[in-house]
Amino acid sequence: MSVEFRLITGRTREQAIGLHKGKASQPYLDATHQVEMSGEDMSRVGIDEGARVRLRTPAGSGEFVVREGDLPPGLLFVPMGAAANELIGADTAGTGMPSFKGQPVEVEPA
Amino acid sequence: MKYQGVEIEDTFAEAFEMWGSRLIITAATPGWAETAARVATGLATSIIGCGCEAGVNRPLPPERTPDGRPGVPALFFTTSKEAMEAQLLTRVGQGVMTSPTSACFNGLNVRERVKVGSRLRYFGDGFQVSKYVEGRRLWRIPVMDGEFVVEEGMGVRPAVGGGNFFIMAETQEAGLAAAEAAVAAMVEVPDAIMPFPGGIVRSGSKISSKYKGQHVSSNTPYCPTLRGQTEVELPEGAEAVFEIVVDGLDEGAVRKALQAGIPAACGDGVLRISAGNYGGKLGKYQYHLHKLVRG
Amino acid sequence: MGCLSCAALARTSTEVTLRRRESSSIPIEAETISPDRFRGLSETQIARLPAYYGRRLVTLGDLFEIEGVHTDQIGVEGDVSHVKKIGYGMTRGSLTIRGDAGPHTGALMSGGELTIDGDAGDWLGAQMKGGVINVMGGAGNFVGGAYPGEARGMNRGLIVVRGNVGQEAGLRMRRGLIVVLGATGDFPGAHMIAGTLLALGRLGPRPGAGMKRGTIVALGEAPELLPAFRYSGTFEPVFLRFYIQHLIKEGLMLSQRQLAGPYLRYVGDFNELGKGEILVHV
Amino acid sequence: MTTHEDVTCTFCGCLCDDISVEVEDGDIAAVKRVCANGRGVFAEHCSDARRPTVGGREVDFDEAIAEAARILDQADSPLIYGLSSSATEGQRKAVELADVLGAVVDTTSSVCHGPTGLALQEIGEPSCTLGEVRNRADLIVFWGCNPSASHVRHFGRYSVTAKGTLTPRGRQDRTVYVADVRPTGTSKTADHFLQLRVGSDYEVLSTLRLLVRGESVSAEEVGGVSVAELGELAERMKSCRFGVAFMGMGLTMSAGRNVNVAELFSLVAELNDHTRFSVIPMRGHGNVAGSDQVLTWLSGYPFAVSYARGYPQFGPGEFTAVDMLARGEADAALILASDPVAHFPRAAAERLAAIPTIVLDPCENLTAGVARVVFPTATYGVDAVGTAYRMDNVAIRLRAVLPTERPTDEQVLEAIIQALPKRAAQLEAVK
Amino acid sequence: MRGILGGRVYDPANGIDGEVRDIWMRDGRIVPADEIDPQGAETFDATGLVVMPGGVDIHSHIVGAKVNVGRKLRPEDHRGSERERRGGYWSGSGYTVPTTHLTGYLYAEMGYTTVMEAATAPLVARHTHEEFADLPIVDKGAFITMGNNHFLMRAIKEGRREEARDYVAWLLRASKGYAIKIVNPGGVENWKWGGNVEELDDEVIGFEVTPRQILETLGWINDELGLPHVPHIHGINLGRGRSGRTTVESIRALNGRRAHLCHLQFLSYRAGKGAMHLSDAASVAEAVNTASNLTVDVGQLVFGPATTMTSDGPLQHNLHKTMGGRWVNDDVESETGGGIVPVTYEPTNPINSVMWLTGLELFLLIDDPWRVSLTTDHPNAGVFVHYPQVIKLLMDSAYRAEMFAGIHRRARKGALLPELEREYSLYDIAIVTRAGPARSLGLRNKGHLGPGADADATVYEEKADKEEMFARPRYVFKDGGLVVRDGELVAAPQGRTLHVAPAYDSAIEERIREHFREAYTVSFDNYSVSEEELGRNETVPCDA
Repeated sequence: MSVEFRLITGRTREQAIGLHKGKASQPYLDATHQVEMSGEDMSRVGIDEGARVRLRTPAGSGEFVVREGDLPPGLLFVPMGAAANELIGADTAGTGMPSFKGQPVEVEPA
Repeated sequence: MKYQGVEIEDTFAEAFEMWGSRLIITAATPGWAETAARVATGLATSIIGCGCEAGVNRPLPPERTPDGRPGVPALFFTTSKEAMEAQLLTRVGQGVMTSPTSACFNGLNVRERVKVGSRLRYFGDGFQVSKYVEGRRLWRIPVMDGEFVVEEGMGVRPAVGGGNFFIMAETQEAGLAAAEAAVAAMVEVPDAIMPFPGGIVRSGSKISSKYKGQHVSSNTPYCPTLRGQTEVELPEGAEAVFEIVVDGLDEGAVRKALQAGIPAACGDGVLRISAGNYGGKLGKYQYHLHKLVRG
Repeated sequence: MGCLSCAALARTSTEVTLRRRESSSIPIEAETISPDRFRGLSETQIARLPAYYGRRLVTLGDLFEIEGVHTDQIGVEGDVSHVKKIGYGMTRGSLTIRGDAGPHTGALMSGGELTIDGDAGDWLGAQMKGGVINVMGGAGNFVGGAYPGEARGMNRGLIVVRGNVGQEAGLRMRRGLIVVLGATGDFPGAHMIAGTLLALGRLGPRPGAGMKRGTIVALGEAPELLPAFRYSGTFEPVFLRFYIQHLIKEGLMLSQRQLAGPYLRYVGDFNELGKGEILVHV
Repeated sequence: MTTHEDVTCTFCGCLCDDISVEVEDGDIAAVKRVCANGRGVFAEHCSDARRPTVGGREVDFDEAIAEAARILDQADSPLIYGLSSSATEGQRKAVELADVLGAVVDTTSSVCHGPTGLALQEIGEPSCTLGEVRNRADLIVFWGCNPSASHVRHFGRYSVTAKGTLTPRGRQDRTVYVADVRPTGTSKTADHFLQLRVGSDYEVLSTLRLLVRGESVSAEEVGGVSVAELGELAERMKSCRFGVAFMGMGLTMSAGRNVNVAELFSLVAELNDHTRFSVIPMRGHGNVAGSDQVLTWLSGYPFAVSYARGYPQFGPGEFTAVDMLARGEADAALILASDPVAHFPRAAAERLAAIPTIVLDPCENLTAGVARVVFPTATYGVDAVGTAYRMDNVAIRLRAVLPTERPTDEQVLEAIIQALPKRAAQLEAVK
Repeated sequence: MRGILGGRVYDPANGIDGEVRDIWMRDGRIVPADEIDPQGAETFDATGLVVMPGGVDIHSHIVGAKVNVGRKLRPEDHRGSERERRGGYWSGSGYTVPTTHLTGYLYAEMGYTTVMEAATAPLVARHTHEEFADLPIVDKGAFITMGNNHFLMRAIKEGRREEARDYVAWLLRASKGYAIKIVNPGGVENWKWGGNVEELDDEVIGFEVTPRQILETLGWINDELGLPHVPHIHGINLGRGRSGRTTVESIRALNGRRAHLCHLQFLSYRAGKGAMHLSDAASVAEAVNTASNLTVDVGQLVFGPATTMTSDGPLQHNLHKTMGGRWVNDDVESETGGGIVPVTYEPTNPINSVMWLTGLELFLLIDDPWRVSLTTDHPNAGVFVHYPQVIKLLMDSAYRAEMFAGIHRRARKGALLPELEREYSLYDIAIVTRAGPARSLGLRNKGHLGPGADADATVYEEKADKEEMFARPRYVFKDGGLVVRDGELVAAPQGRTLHVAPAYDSAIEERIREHFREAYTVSFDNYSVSEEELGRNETVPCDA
């Protein structure tokens, strides 16, 4: 069963620090393959910290490790990076900018 | 010549150049369209006293009006474009805008326009809205039942006024019946109107007077009660004369109306059909009665 | 004025037909495809008109098979979805694209008829000053819009799109009429200065953002309106009947009954002049 | 050991130019005053002598140049992308290459503050340098940005806690608002946090504008924020001495994009009827502001420029890299100092793997992984001198603290330009 | 060696008024008669043609932070005003705010070889020089804005004039600038509090100094440092109905000190009815005529699109409020501010019409052409490519009358312009476009064709229509090399950046360093633009 969320992506310090070690490095991969979710949503979806979930959008899907984050219910945060971009469509509404923030996304346990 | 026993005098109706305009007045119902149009064209019998001559044509079905609602064409005739603008401004402003659910569109597809909506818009006190579609600009003016929509400019064109004929009858009753019959036939002609009450005028006038400052006076040669006091031009036995005056958007419209009206007037008790003219000195158009009747 | 419902999609004997020789995703700029430019030219002369294939200056003949005598009617066939600026600035004649069109089609046009059998790209009819554009499919962003930095979008004319349109349809439009039979994207009528956007399908979110004047008509589903709009009343907009009558005459299959009111009227954007309106069909 | 003072860190748009770098035995031994984000610029610098590669094989410089020139010359629709982590010296050459070639040139602005540039074209931009913030600002609003993660020293050097001439007590002399969809490190430092519903920035900004203008607002809540709270912010904005709004990707990347930003710019412009108010976009990459500047003075436009017709044309959504790639419109690419494979939507990233791509970058990155030709280049600000523009468009000279055997971006690009057949001749011939 | 032979030479600095002369050039210099060696020389037949020194623009906004935001702001300005890449020349775009290469090309194609960027905030001087590097052909320099500088105002307040002088010297060196620029002294600082100044004795908030003191002190400093140019002043109340009065007062306040008043047109109005302005050119011109210490440039308005850009922040906010539309503001820490507002000047607008005739009245009422330079304050009052039109207006009174008839009737009413029948001669034009500005700038090698001068020369074909004549020179030489033939580029060498390096007591640096710690966000040691960043450049000597 899947639940619909809004996804935002963005910079985290871990991502920025991992970046310097190379995008193939473990710190970077770890930093960019996680998804933050509110505790409320975690219980709603029925998953625990550290669980793997699959996020799915019309553009694509990918697996992420769940972290509890200080987020309002219904909102997910994934650090910017190649993993997040599997989920982002290429439509830019005529501006050049894809929907990196606010993308509707479905979550299912992996 | 005689037509159906009625003498058709060998004379002509002399008509003048005027400026004509046609508005399409619409409303939520045929009744309200008619009301607005009648009021806007009210008291417009003669240029002399009313500033314009006006009347309505047959109502239009919704699919033939600019806004898909019931509509009535209203025709206006003045001696100048300036006068037309002033008249339309007053008549649309007071007669149409005030009338429930109404809207007012230009009904003449010509280049020359007088400003109506573009001047009435100021009634909107800053809340008026302009809409422009394919060369036509509408003004939307807030009113108490919603919006009054009026087109910015109304087409004007050179037109013909003062087409006429006289019905001379044995009795008032017979004359009036003949005149009514004539009008009934003439209203079917689009682009022409008979501005007088019910299309008929009984107080025909001449352009002279014994009094200073009075420009027109009773058409004494056609007043039956003046026989003996002054010279009259009435056939024997004629006791009542009615005149029908026609204005049209072009020369042909007036002709068609006269052609429809004169034969229809040739009924029982009618002695003679005549027409008014000034010897061809004043008007550009001459409608010879014989030619009209022969077709 | 052409018949919108039965727009001549079939090739007629008097048109110049351009058939794209191949399919390619390299962007092409070909504003030379316009009745104004073809006027008085022979097939060979038309074939010599310039176009850009990516960064290469080429000729229309390199890109298209050209057939037909010179005339005010042009037909374009084959895959031209990456061909930009067809009918750009055209002032006359008719141009029919039998397929999908690229961006900027009919931008700055001031007269004539442009028909697109398929979908159109972004900037369809941008800053157009007159004429009619008729799209059988959908269209991209900024239909009838203003290019960056420009004060005014579409300034006259008619655009009809049967399918959906993208974002900011009617951006800064100053005059004219845009009719969308499908859904509109975000910010329909953004920064409208005047003019009318008639949305028969679902109206996109944040309609009329920044509008000064002008009218957005939502005949389908309408979104929650922005806080900068206020409800002003319910009425029967007679002027709209005038528009519909005009569109019926243009051949669009509409009826007065289908669009009869009443409509809820909202006014805004009160961060701008506040003289715009959104009419929502009840 | 040598200590270099006043070294500039190029990680983000703060361009902190007070870094102290100790170099010992040809390597960086210590970096002081740098933040966690920027430390890697020095600590993880890549300046080993590496040769370029073609198809993964190490080759001579000239061979790589020849291959790059061949790729670009054969392309019908080449794309030059990135620029923002280079210095203006490299950026200028990249634009020159685009001009010579007839290429499309786009920068990482298009996926960061491109929409901000579009808003500027629509509204203008009331702005100031960061020193004005430091010295004067008594009200600071962070909208859709999280400098505590992205611009770590911003607070201390320029904004929240910085002490300046009219703000001698630093944090105590300022009121700080944060508007964001989620609590962040930044919101935790704020006096007031407006937590917005995702995607409702436009509504909230529009409401703020209404309130500043004294228009009535009938709603009690907009975008998750109470109108009363917005009213209070509006009053503060009007009555402060010198207000500054910092804005970030929260506005440019969510639905509304440039329109969101334009609404903020309008708000800020109108606040100047009451007091003084400025807006500063939080530029990400160290010299992304420089790429806007360079491209603008050379072409007239800040990003999304096509030289395909021999002169510059501006086309956001048209000549922007994501769109060009996702639609398959680019048939070769030169990527300068950025990593689109890591940062672009998949559809666009995949195209880069499918076409011949040339990469200039000091470090290995995902794009280099799919590229045909890779030039390991010197790092401006570490082993090459250059110029970069801070987020407030102040140009800062970048020092070199290490020697390098690597070529700079400028040198590689110049070599490619020299290796290209002259395009002008072709243009003339067809005319 | 190259020779321009048989042309009618207009070289006012050397008193040559249309006499037929040969001009010889070698190694970028005009060759003295005794060194001429026609053997193997390349010669250009200028018989029947007019020869002048290369044009010198004393005041234009062509590069740097403001100009570039102007470019960024106005994509619509560039669309349709593009130039294709050709040969080795860059493509470019822009009408009121052209790209750097295009700017250099257009100036050269108009016969100009030296252009001064009129306002650079020292903090962003590096940006100006970066753009200079991409601005080909012409020699150029930057004026450095100082009229609202914190360090200076504090020194003035505390009566430390020598310190102020040393600071100015340091600042000019640090920014690689050419001259002191003063913009709305004190008013820009007050704008940072939402205000402005309106009188010369208004106080600058937080500094207890007045515009008058700032003008006086910088005037004194300029003389002390012996800078080649004089303080380049954009006074207070620009664009306002009382600007004429305050301009006359400012001239008095200068008290005989040398100065240059720029784009005087914008500062020569008196109030009319309501919001209407009228020309106050007569009283301003009279004040200029009697003050031999002054030079001015006009800032002539040209009808059409323009982009106003100035360090005068409050002025631009005011203009934005009047015009609506886009507005850029840019406050620069501790130094200055700035703003940009796009405009279009229309003859149907009464105030624009007054602006147009005010400029022409100044041109015609100021007696000594040596003290008037032709400018449009590009792109504020008009785009520099219209200089030929301005020349025609000055040379052809019939053309002037014809244009006057087309301006707004409210501007025509009571205007002085129709009474002014003066027509500039070619000699006068050579003064106001070359010799005069070069002299005012203190550029001894520019603006003339005497031996040792820079070999910058322009050759025109004389035509009845002076606009046509000056729009398309037959030849333009830069540093002795041909750069334009028949109005078309044939070469685009890099020109020089002209800057000054006045001496100062290095003890000042410690105080400035301290000021940086207090108020700046850039390290003191990263602030100065180094000579290596400039590329081709020349230090113009100071007298002191």
